[in-house]
Amino acid sequence: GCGGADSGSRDQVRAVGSSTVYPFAKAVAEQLAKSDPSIKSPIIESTGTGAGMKLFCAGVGPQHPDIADASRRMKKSEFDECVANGVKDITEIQVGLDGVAFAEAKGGANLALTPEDIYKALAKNPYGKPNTAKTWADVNPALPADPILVYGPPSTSGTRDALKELILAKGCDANPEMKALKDSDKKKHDDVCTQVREDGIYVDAGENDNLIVQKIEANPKAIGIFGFSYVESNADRIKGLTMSGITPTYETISNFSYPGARPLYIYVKKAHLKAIPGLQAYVTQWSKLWGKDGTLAKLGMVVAPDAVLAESAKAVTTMPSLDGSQLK
Amino acid sequence: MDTLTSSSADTLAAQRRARMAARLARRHTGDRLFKLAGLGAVAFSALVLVFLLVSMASSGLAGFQRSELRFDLPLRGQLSIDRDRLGQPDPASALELAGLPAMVDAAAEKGLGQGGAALLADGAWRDVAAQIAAKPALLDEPSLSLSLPATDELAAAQRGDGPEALRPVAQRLVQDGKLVRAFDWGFLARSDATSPQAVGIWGALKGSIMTMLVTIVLAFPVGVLAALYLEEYAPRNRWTDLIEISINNLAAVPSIIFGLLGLAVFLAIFPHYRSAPLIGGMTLALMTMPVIVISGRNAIKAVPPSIRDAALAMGASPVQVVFHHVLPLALPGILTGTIIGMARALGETAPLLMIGMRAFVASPPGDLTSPATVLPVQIFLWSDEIDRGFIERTSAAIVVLLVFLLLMNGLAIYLRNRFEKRW
Amino acid sequence: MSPAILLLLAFGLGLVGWLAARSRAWAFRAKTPDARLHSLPSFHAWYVALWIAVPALVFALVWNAVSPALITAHVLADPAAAALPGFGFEREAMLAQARAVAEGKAFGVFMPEAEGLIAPYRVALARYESIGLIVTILVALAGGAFAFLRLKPDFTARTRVERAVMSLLLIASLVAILTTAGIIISLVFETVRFFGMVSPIDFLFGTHWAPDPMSTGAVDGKQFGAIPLFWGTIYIGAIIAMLVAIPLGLMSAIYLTQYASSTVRKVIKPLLEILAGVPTVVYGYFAALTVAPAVRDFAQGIGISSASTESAVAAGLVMGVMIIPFVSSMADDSIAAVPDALRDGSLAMGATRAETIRKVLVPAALPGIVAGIMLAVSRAIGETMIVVMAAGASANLTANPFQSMTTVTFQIVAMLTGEGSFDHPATLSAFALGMVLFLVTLALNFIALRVVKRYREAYE
Amino acid sequence: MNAPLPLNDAPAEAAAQISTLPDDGPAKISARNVSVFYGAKRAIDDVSIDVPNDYVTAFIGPSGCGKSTFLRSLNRMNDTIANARVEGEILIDGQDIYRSGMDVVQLRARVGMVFQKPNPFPKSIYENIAYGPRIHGLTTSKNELDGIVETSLQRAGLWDEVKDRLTDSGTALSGGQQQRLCIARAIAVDPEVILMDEPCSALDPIATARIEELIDELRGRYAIVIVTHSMQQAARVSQRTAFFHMGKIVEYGTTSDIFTNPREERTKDYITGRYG
Amino acid sequence: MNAPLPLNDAPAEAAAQISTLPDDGPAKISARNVSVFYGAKRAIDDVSIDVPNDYVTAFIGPSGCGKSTFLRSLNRMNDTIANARVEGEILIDGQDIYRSGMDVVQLRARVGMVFQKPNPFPKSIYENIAYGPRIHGLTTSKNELDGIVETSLQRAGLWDEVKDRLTDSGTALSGGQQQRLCIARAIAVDPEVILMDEPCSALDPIATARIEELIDELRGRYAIVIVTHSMQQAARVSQRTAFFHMGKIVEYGTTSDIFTNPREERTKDYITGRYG
Ligand SMILES: Nc1ncnc2c1ncn2[C@@H]1O[C@H](COP(=O)(O)OP(=O)(O)OP(=O)(O)O)[C@@H](O)[C@H]1O
Ligand SMILES: Nc1ncnc2c1ncn2[C@@H]1O[C@H](COP(=O)(O)OP(=O)(O)OP(=O)(O)O)[C@@H](O)[C@H]1O
Ligand SMILES: [Mg+2]
Ligand SMILES: [Mg+2]
Ligand SMILES: O=P([O-])([O-])[O-]
Repeated sequence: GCGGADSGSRDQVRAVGSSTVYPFAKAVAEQLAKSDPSIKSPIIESTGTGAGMKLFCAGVGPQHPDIADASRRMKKSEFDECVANGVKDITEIQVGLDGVAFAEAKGGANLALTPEDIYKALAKNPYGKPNTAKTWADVNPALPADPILVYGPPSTSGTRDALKELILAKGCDANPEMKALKDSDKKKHDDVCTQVREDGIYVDAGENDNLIVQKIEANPKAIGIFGFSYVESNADRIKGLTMSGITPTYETISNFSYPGARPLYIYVKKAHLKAIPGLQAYVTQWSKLWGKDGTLAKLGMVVAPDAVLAESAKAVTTMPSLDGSQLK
Repeated sequence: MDTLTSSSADTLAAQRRARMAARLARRHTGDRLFKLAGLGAVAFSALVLVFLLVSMASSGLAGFQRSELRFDLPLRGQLSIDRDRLGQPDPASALELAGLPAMVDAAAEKGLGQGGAALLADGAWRDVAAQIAAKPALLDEPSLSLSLPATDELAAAQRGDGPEALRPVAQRLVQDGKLVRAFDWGFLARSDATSPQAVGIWGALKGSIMTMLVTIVLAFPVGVLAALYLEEYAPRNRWTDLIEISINNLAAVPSIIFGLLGLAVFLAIFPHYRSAPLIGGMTLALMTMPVIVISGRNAIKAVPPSIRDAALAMGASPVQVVFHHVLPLALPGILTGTIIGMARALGETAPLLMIGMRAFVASPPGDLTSPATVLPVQIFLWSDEIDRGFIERTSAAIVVLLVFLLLMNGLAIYLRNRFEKRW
Repeated sequence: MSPAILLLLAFGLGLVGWLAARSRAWAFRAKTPDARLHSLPSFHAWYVALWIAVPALVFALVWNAVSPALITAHVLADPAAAALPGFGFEREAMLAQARAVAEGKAFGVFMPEAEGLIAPYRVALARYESIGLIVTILVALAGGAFAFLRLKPDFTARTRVERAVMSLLLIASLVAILTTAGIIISLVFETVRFFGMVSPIDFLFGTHWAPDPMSTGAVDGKQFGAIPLFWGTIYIGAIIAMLVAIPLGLMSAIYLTQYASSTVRKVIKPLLEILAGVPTVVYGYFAALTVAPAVRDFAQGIGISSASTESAVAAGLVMGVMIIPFVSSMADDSIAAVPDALRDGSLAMGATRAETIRKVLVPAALPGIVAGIMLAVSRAIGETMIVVMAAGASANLTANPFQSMTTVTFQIVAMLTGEGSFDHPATLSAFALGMVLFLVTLALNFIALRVVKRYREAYE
Repeated sequence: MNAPLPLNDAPAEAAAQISTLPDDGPAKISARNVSVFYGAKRAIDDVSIDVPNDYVTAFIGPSGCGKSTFLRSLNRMNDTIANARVEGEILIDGQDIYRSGMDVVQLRARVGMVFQKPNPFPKSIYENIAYGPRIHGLTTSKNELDGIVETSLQRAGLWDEVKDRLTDSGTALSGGQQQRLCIARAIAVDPEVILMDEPCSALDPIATARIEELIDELRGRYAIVIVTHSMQQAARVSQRTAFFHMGKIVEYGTTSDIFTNPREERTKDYITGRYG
Repeated sequence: MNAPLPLNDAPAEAAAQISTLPDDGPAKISARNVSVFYGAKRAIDDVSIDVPNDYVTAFIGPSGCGKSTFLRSLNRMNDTIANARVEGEILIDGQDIYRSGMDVVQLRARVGMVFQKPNPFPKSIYENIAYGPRIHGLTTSKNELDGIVETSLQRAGLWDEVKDRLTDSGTALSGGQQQRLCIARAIAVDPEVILMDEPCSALDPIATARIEELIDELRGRYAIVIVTHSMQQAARVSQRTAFFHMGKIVEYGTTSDIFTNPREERTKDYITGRYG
């Protein structure tokens, strides 16, 4: 049980948040329970990053989770809410990377794309004009004249956020005018650069990536946008597309040469560290598994660059408090 | 009537009779077609049901199996361990210290060929440890034939997908009879895990049972009492109308809205109990209660008024009439409705997603307040897993859920047939 | 003190009172053999038992709520507590751990600082437990004595006990109103907050749904046009599903009530009910894995290249199958409610059975059938898992059934389990959508019940 | 038959008895050795009777004696009861209505029926009457149909009361009007026989009197069989009476004979109110 | 009253009339200006009658005239109908049963009731009889209860038929036996009055005869009021008869007077079967 339900403590670690981090957090929990039978297996709930932050920031105490998993960085507004609710000391630990990878079925057309192509193909108003592109050739004459059909994550998912920030905005900023716009009119820039077209060419495919895999298998001309781990684990059915000539692999993603990498975080509530049995051990367990040959890499997580790993490893032991002013 | 009109009336009648006869065949055909359409509709529904059940069962049966590797582990004299230690808590650690994992790995290398140890699922030695702990006499056997879970990759390779490199290995092992799909009893005893080879349904099943327990303890008495009140005593006034409208409406309110209620009300009052069967049960109880009230009212209505009249005329008070006569007679009907309501609650997913019952819970819940998940949510979670080994497991979980539902439905049908109005 | 002990205590004392009161009532009878007691001895017994158990339970409940604070205060007064950190979670955790050990619920403490608190806790627990126990017994005795002294041969025990029973029944039925209120309360605050950010006009009449939960800065109300969601909901739940469910359900009902022998009916009806009892998550899985790909292949086979796997048809078809039993059982009831006299009247005119059904029975049962369909629709538009698993997320405003569409329930789940921050209008929109859904089902049910009622009255 | 029959069981010789009156000419309906079973229960036991064309025939008898059952076997309405089974022969105009090729649809158009409780369809008055002609396709034009509706309502004595509100619902009429509507509906398909099962038992005395008059007016045009539990009514409207008891016809004769001069003890007992 | 009343409405003077027979001694039940309403509908209109103790009183009248309604107002069974309302006074042994302090539970123990359709509880025969004594706490021992069960069944003439199967369900008996069981059940709480609402209308002639005998045996021990639609039955079992019509008592008198020498035209018409 929770042990002392009416007040007091809890004897099981509780983590909530991102669905992207969820499989890794599960694996860490499972390993922890195996390696130390005296610790109850942590409870991991995939609520999505936002809902997870909301729960995490609701306060200090056994009724609030100890850890928030996130597929994006905590927002300033979220941090402020945390502070308002007395969650003042939070440790941010980057546990790895996730790549936004473009993939097609094996035997597909081997599209060689650039962020610019993708921006022109998927933006609602590329460079401020309505998007009329129907085939890849419309976007870039070098590409085949196949119809554009992209299955991607819905707007509620972190992967979509990454798509916008890492690919679309990048493609958009290739145009100097847009880059200038960024400084003059941020809002307009965001609209032009990150809005995705809604005329059926970009298909919101729900959260179930298995279904996207099935779909692009069924239609070799279609492209899917996945978290990299999905591409990895379905390597027998789909293959990653090159982006500006770079194939998505562990290496290219972890050194950021493939332009779709995003960091994955866990946020630890420091006030709980001493009070919740197993919390420190769980965080430490992360650090044992996030290495190159670790379990998490096998599950498809992209290992963070060494420098990041070193810093994260340090954070696991020193548990520095997050400075809200760094956040956006 | 004179003769003239009479004879013209006769011809008219004859004409009409002729017209009638001419249409007859067509009308009869229409009749037969209509009946056939009805039969077709019924048959379609039945076929869909059968197809659903059969397809779930057939793929579900595969989910009750897992890929296991078979090889022998030499034992006698190999392990230096104090036998008494095996009877104490955590014998696995003792065996680990004694070097069991390395022994298993070595035996795997020997039995399965080079790289054999890497084919064993993580922690497969624990199965061996459990066997030995359960029966220390095994230590005196010369060797123990093992059947241990393979890694997910090998399991996938055996199915014919997964990493290319492993497929020939899997093929070779299958041919040698060393890699087999074996019935996995553990599936019914373990809880959620990250690897499809290691998952089990017991955690979710226990969560479901606990949740249902809370639901029935709350919903049944309240539902029955409310039904009695509304059917037997409620005065006709605005308040009663309000209650009636609420109940009828609640019976049709989408279940996800109850999830929002649980989120906003129950979790606000009991924040400690997120993901707990207690909260899940309370939420589902609110959902089930109106179903019980409505079926209860129908059952109570079906008790003939003559019985009430008889009791009243004997000088029984209204409360005595109800508790001596009406309730006992209506009870089978009420139970039938309750079971059907409970079956619905058992299959409910959406509201539980809202109150945190979608967590990864690696051990079965200890009590009503510990985090848990339930069968349908487990199905939903597994259906979303990347590893395709979960597809079969999902079907297997569905089979478990369906078996429970069919049992409950069967019980309801039995009750209904057995106690169908006999007065 | 564990609630179980208090419960047992209250019931135990109640039982004693029950027995005592009963024998007293018997004694009244023995003394005056001719005079009838107003109430049976057992009513006297229940009267006293209630007066014992109810106040004792109420006190126990209150005591359970206040005693932890008293105990904690007692422990904090102990010198060992001086070492505790100031206010905060750690301090509470220590107290809780010490308490768990003192109560025997845990074997050891996780935080060493808590060790010293165990002994004071033991003392405090023992003291307050005995206080609670004694007062509970006193309360029970007082209640019992009060009730017992009122017993007389002509005491109206039955009336009083029955009044208590009636209050219990009334309270039970009020739960429904509380639940409805709970639903409204849980939806209304966030909905109001949402409409503070997005105008209801934009929300209810806008045709463009693309909220971005990750966006920052000003809210663009134009992204929150929920019409495509309403359309998707209606198209899947009220059009496609009903195209399947109405003919099949109605014809099934007709066949079962008018043609099938009673044995066939006995077998088929429960079978159909099973169809309604299969969990929606199973249908969702079935739809996503089996039906959706088949539908897509079929559509592509007939040349609709834009066919999506997550098509409205796939979800709608499966939902329709799920709804068949609802339609058929309501239709069944209403056709059965048409007096046999009408059927006989038509048959005696020389109508065939089909003519009788089509021209007399179905028109006469129509209000009931329509009401059943409305209930089925309300169920279909509230259905969640099938659409979550099979309908897709694109808010398309299209009539092409092979396209992906999204529904209100899907968006509720997506927004509440998505990545946006919780006070973002996109997340809050889930509550507004829930409100709309609630109001629509309320309206549908209300109308349906009205129709059914009026129609029942017509035949009764 | 001269000796009074014992109450409990009818001796075999009774089976051979055919209830017929020699003066009545060829029978419109002849039942021969008809037995009707509900499952294993025999509700009608070996009844043979000739129903004349030009008179009103009344079936009387205590409740449950099988009057309705026998009546319903005359237009095969018993077919609609799952466990009902008819044995023996029933001939209308000499043709066995239970023979295999018999088309019940046509039969019922020829043998109309009026029930105990008025059962108009919940449609307009016009549609109630037009229903039969429509399904049988008797008319080819709207005019012709209007004609049928009018004549039928006139014959049923209802035309003047409803001619201005033909589109009102049939269920909005008073009980007596409803029953006349049902008679009009039966007449509309031009039947040869009209069966009536206690047509007045749900009506008030005034409406009853009106229906009794109507029956008298219809006599001669249709062969009419009426079941009634009111002996007074039987005496008033019928010319032939059959007394049923426990599934058998105990006595059959002219109405005046039965009421003034019953041959059987049981008939007499019944008529004088000793039971029932 | 000498002049025949018009059929439609009763004049004001009728209201003042109290139906009573001077020779009957003090009345067991006296109704004074009783009216019963269902919502706005007046089902009983200003009825005053004295029911004697030692005789069987029959209520007759056409269907819907209010016989059952009036009968049910005598033991306040109308209380169970939501919109029923009683005006006027009903005295039993001089005490108004509608006064505020009246305990209906005790009243109904004193005034037993037997219904049209036999309605035994779906419990054993023994339990059916024992129910009343149990809820009223009449006995203190099992023996005493057994005694009550036996006497009640004996008085109802059922003992010999069921003494070997007291544990069988009451619903497994034949209709007539069930009705006698219901009478036995009513007797078991030792009532003063027994009300019977068409107790034989669902029974066959033999069972009817049996019940009629029983009523005759019970006469004198209990005041009995019986509603019946069979005039023959009223003539056979009752000594006093009240003829109801449209919510009023048209005529009240000794049974033989009513049947052989009715004063009112309407009574005569009804008795000779002109309506109803
Ligand atoms: N559908 C049925 N199934 C079984 N038995 C039936 C059915 N209908 C009638 N009976 C039985 O058949 C017998 C004759 O019934 P029938 O209705 O013909 O009597 P009746 O003379 O018309 O009586 P009443 O005057 O009450 O209408 C009765 O014993 C009755 O219970
Ligand atoms: N519960 C009720 N609500 C409204 N009206 C009622 C109710 N019960 C009876 N009535 C009406 O009151 C009048 C008297 O009914 P009651 O049942 O007393 O007649 P009755 O003489 O017993 O007739 P029957 O011989 O058919 O039993 C009738 O017009 C009836 O329609
Ligand atoms: Mg009949
Ligand atoms: Mg009555
Ligand atoms: O749950 P997310 O990984 O999409 O943030």
